[in-house]
Amino acid sequence: MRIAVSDASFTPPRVQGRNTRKGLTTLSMMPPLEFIIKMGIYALMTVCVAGALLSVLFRNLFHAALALTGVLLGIAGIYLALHADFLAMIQVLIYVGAVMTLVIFAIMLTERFGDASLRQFNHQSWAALGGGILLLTFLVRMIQTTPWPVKNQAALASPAVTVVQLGEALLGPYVFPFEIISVILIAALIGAIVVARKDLEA
Amino acid sequence: MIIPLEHFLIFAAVLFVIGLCGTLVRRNIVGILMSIELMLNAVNINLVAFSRSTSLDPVTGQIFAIFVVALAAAAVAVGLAIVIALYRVRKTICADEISLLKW
Amino acid sequence: MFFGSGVIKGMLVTLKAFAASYFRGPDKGGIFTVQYPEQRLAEKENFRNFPFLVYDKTPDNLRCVACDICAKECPPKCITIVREFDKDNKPLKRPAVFSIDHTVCMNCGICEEACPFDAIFMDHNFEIASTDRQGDLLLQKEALLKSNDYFNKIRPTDASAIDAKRAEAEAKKKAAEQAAAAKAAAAAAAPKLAAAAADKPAVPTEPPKTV
Amino acid sequence: MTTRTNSLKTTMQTSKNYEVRDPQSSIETQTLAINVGPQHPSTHGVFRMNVVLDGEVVTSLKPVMGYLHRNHEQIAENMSYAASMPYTDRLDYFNSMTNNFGWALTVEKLAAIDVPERVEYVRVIMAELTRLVNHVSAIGFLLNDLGAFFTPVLYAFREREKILDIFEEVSGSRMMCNYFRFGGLRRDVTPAVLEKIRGIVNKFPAFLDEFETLLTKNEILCMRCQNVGILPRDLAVNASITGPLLRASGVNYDIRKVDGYSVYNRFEFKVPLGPKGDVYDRYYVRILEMRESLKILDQALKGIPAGEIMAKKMLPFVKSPRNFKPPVGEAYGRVEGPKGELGFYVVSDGTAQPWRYHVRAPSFINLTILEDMCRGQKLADAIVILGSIDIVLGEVDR
Amino acid sequence: MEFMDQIFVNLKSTVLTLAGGFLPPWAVILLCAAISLGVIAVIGPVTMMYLTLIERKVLARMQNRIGPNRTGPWGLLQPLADGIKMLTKEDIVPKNADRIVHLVAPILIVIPALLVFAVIPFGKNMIPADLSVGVLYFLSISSTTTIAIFSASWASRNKYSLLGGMRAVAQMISYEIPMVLSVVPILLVTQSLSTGAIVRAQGAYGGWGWFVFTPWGFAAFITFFLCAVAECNRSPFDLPEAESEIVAGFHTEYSGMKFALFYMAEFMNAFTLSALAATLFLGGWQGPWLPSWAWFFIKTYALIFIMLWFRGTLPRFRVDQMMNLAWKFLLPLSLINILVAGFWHFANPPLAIGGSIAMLWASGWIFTRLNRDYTPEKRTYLFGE
Repeated sequence: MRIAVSDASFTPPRVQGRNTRKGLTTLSMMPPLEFIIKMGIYALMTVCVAGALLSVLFRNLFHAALALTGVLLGIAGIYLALHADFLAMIQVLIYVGAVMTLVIFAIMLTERFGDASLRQFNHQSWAALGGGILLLTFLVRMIQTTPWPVKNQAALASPAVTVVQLGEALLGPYVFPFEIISVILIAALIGAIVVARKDLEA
Repeated sequence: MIIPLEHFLIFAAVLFVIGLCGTLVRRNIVGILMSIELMLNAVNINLVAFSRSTSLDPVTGQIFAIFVVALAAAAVAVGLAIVIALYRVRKTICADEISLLKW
Repeated sequence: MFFGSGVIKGMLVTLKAFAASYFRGPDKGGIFTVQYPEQRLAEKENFRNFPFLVYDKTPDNLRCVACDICAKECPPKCITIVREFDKDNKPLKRPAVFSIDHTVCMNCGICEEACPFDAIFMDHNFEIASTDRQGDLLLQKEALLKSNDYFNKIRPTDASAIDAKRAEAEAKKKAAEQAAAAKAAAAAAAPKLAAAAADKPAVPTEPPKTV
Repeated sequence: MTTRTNSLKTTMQTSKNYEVRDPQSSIETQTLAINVGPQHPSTHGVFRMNVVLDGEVVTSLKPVMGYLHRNHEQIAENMSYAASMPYTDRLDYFNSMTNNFGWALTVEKLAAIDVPERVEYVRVIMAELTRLVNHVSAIGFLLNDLGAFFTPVLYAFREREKILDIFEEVSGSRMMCNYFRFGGLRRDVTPAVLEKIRGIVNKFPAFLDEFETLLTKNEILCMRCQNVGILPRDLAVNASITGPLLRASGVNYDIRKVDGYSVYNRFEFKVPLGPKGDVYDRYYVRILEMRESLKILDQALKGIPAGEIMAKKMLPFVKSPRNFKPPVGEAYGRVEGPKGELGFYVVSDGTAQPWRYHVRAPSFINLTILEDMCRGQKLADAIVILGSIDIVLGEVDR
Repeated sequence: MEFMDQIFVNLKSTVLTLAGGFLPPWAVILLCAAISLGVIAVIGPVTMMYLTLIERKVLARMQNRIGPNRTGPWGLLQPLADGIKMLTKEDIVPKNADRIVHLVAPILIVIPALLVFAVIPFGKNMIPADLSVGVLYFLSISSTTTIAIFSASWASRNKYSLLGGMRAVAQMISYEIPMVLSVVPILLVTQSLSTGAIVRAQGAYGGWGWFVFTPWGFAAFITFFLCAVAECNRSPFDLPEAESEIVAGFHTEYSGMKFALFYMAEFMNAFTLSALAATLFLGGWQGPWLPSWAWFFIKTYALIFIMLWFRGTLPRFRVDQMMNLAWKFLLPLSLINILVAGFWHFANPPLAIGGSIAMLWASGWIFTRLNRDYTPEKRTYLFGE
């Protein structure tokens, strides 16, 4: 994990650790800082899990939506921890900016008085819980046992994926999926408008 | 990377299971849509974690994650449009009351 | 001409006002605010606030004769007058009680117009806020009394016109008294003359010419 | 959130740009009934509108009035004629001079008092000055409802202050003037005051030009005001609307021209008419009317004769107004107030107190068509239309 | 000049070297971050407090009056007085309001307003955090306020605030897209998302290198500034809190410190958005004689003056007109602008300048003609005799 501390920021060059010319510092030899950052990420993870649980369990749907917004922001933080800066910003912009607003609008349009008092969960809640825990144990066992081909430590500290690389990849090898996505988005747009439009031909 | 890959995968798995339970348990369609969002995000974390730690070309995972985000947005848009239209006609959005294919 | 031109021209007006407020004088578009407690606006002579009673020289010889015209004329009926009676309750030409209820009075100035004895006029003092609604807003006679020269100070033209009128009426009255005194003296002397010159017809003394 | 009641069942074809279709036929959406209540920043005083909104569009609007009712007409029947003159100041507290003018005119018609020349000229000057004050502030408040943060109002008030100083110097009080008497005036106008009035009248056109550059061609104002709250000619005439509202809809009816009361027929001025009758026309007709008033003031200031200020007939009643007993009979005097035709109807039974006293308040009558203009418009427009009618609650509720 | 220019950076490095003496190296890094955070935590609220005073003074001067001058010399202590008043005011929560969300909403609004300061280049080498995705960070964080405003209006269970909330969401979304698109030409030309790089790219040939002097830059600046004014709900677009129509819009039911938070968030948004506009288009801290941070504050406060000037003059848009301006005028203009920026970048000079200006002028003319029914009509007034 490196802090986005480049030479143009407030820190004077002399004091930092080994300062590679690319303006990035590797802090392997500063254990306390690593410890703080590690604790930060674990805290963020627990916050996300707690938010996810809340968003599933809240009776009032509006509170569930706010909890989900918290989870999404947490996940953006996790992306930062994984050096995916661009993706974190995209996540905040699209999910929290647009998708959650849409969800909250839908909640507001469809909520009727006294909805919160109805039964929010159907009868299969226990079965679903059991199946879920079963699945979780299986997944965790699988994660711990398989030997993941993790790269060596030095490569791991390679710099973050810059926007330029992403741009070239999007319009280089992945140009076909990129065009298909735009077609899908247009289709979704038209579909949403046609379905939700108040029919005026009365 | 000071956090080993396994921790990210476990975190994503937990999120995925919570989303799955939410989808199965919720009666309100908008609630179900929100839980599906949660599952998609869990998958995204896995993608980014793998691209960061294992794949030779770190860009592919993030590209895939961007596509997933775009698709999820489109899915929610259409899903909620259907929900609003449904609510206007049947004035209820409880999933188990909308079982008929025709109304 | 193009879409935003009206908006821009309008904004230039406010910008001009913004600049003028720093560089222009008060009457050429600049700031004309009068900082109230420190600076004050010149008081207009005809300004009317709550009425007050006028007395000449000493507070007890009041001009008001308790004729109650102003109380009858006042639209919201906020003046109450009680006439004073001396020992053997003969009515005197002075009010024992004269009170104006400031919460009711709308300082319309009709009492000033209707008063035949120039006793009540509209004041200029407007800083009379009070903390208690019931107590001191019902002003009694003592609080209402103001001297004639205060009246001259705040409303010079009206006051001088009224003083001139009163002085002239005074002079006329004195002249009438002298004439009456002279007539009385002449009447007292007349019987002697009549006795002396019973046979001479009385000369018709023509009445003193009123000027 | 009240669901829509069946009272909207009938299909009402009112103003052409929105027809309220039968709600049951299409998918029913929830309407929002809100109280643009007595305590609201832009209802020009204590006035309430029960608005039923479908989204942002107003479907029905019921005005609720009477919060400022002070029983003015009953009080006037228990007081002498002259004593109710200060109460007419409180009718439309923005233009007390025109209210006094109306009441003085009515009683003069009742008791057949002829008024000296100089008084007629001074009355016209004071009435036209009040028209300037009222129109300038009305436009200022309209801009306030549109959202311009107080700048037009404060420019308007800067000019209004100068005119109110004149009223204070002449009558003794800035807004509650109580200056007119039956057959004359309370006090004469000194030459110094006439000089000051001439100064104001000379400087006013420059202010008006600056005001117009700020507002008339402003695109946002045009967008917000054009084709909003259109008042068709026939509806205006049927609902007996008077004043700038009527002239904005193109009906040529100005009492100063129709009756030619006082000395108005001696002055040469024109009556501006609006082509469409929407909020923009009402705004611009008021500006043109101000320019006409300035012409009248010019001519009046030039032609004002000398002379005494109280009719011979009324001299004995100056000192004792309460024993002025007009002959038995009734009279209806009307004046072209800035807000419309301000009429006073009085029936006298020969005693010192009127037997019946009624005020025709233009704001009250202009308010009756508020719903017709607002239906189909947005909520923001309903507030602007109310502002364009230019009501004062003192006159509406009396 | 170099000394004045880097005065703050040198100040900080001296403090760090002093601390370096007795603190372990990793603590020095934390201290450096802490100093930056402290500076932002001070600049944010202080700019907000004195922006309220500047707004009241400027508006007063436009209306021929003086503005607050009783509290302290020239009214300088007025923000203090306002702050104390806000603190002592009773904090009323409506009975059937949603208590938790009613409390959370103001906090949700202030957090993005403060987070956004991290990316603004206050001067040369004075960027709190020069992220490689700086501009995108700014835009995405400021887009989260939509949810906060809507939850504020939805939680206070009041019809006026519901109307205000709906208007706010409609306005924020429809003005976010033209804002993001109007920034794209800048990113095309500088090939980097970081604000520091953008400002350095505008340093060419003296003061004329600013992007606002290029045709596409000017069009993008107009679009961006209008969207910025709409984004922080200020004057011609202050529909969400339209006093004359819906009392106080989404913060009708807020009083005391919560209302102060809304008020602070609005002004900090105004400051940060004008700072970003100055950074992107007016060459951030680039400037001939004065120190770099002085240039930054001059440009930012010039843009803030324009926002106040809007507030002093213009009436308010109606909901549909506001949406129409965004979707049918600003959005197509910013799309065309990206095309023109590309053309400008690759065509050789004479053709580039003439071509892009012609393209922009034509598109502007076409869009105004397409929106004909929103342009003012000519009216003739006749005079009856």
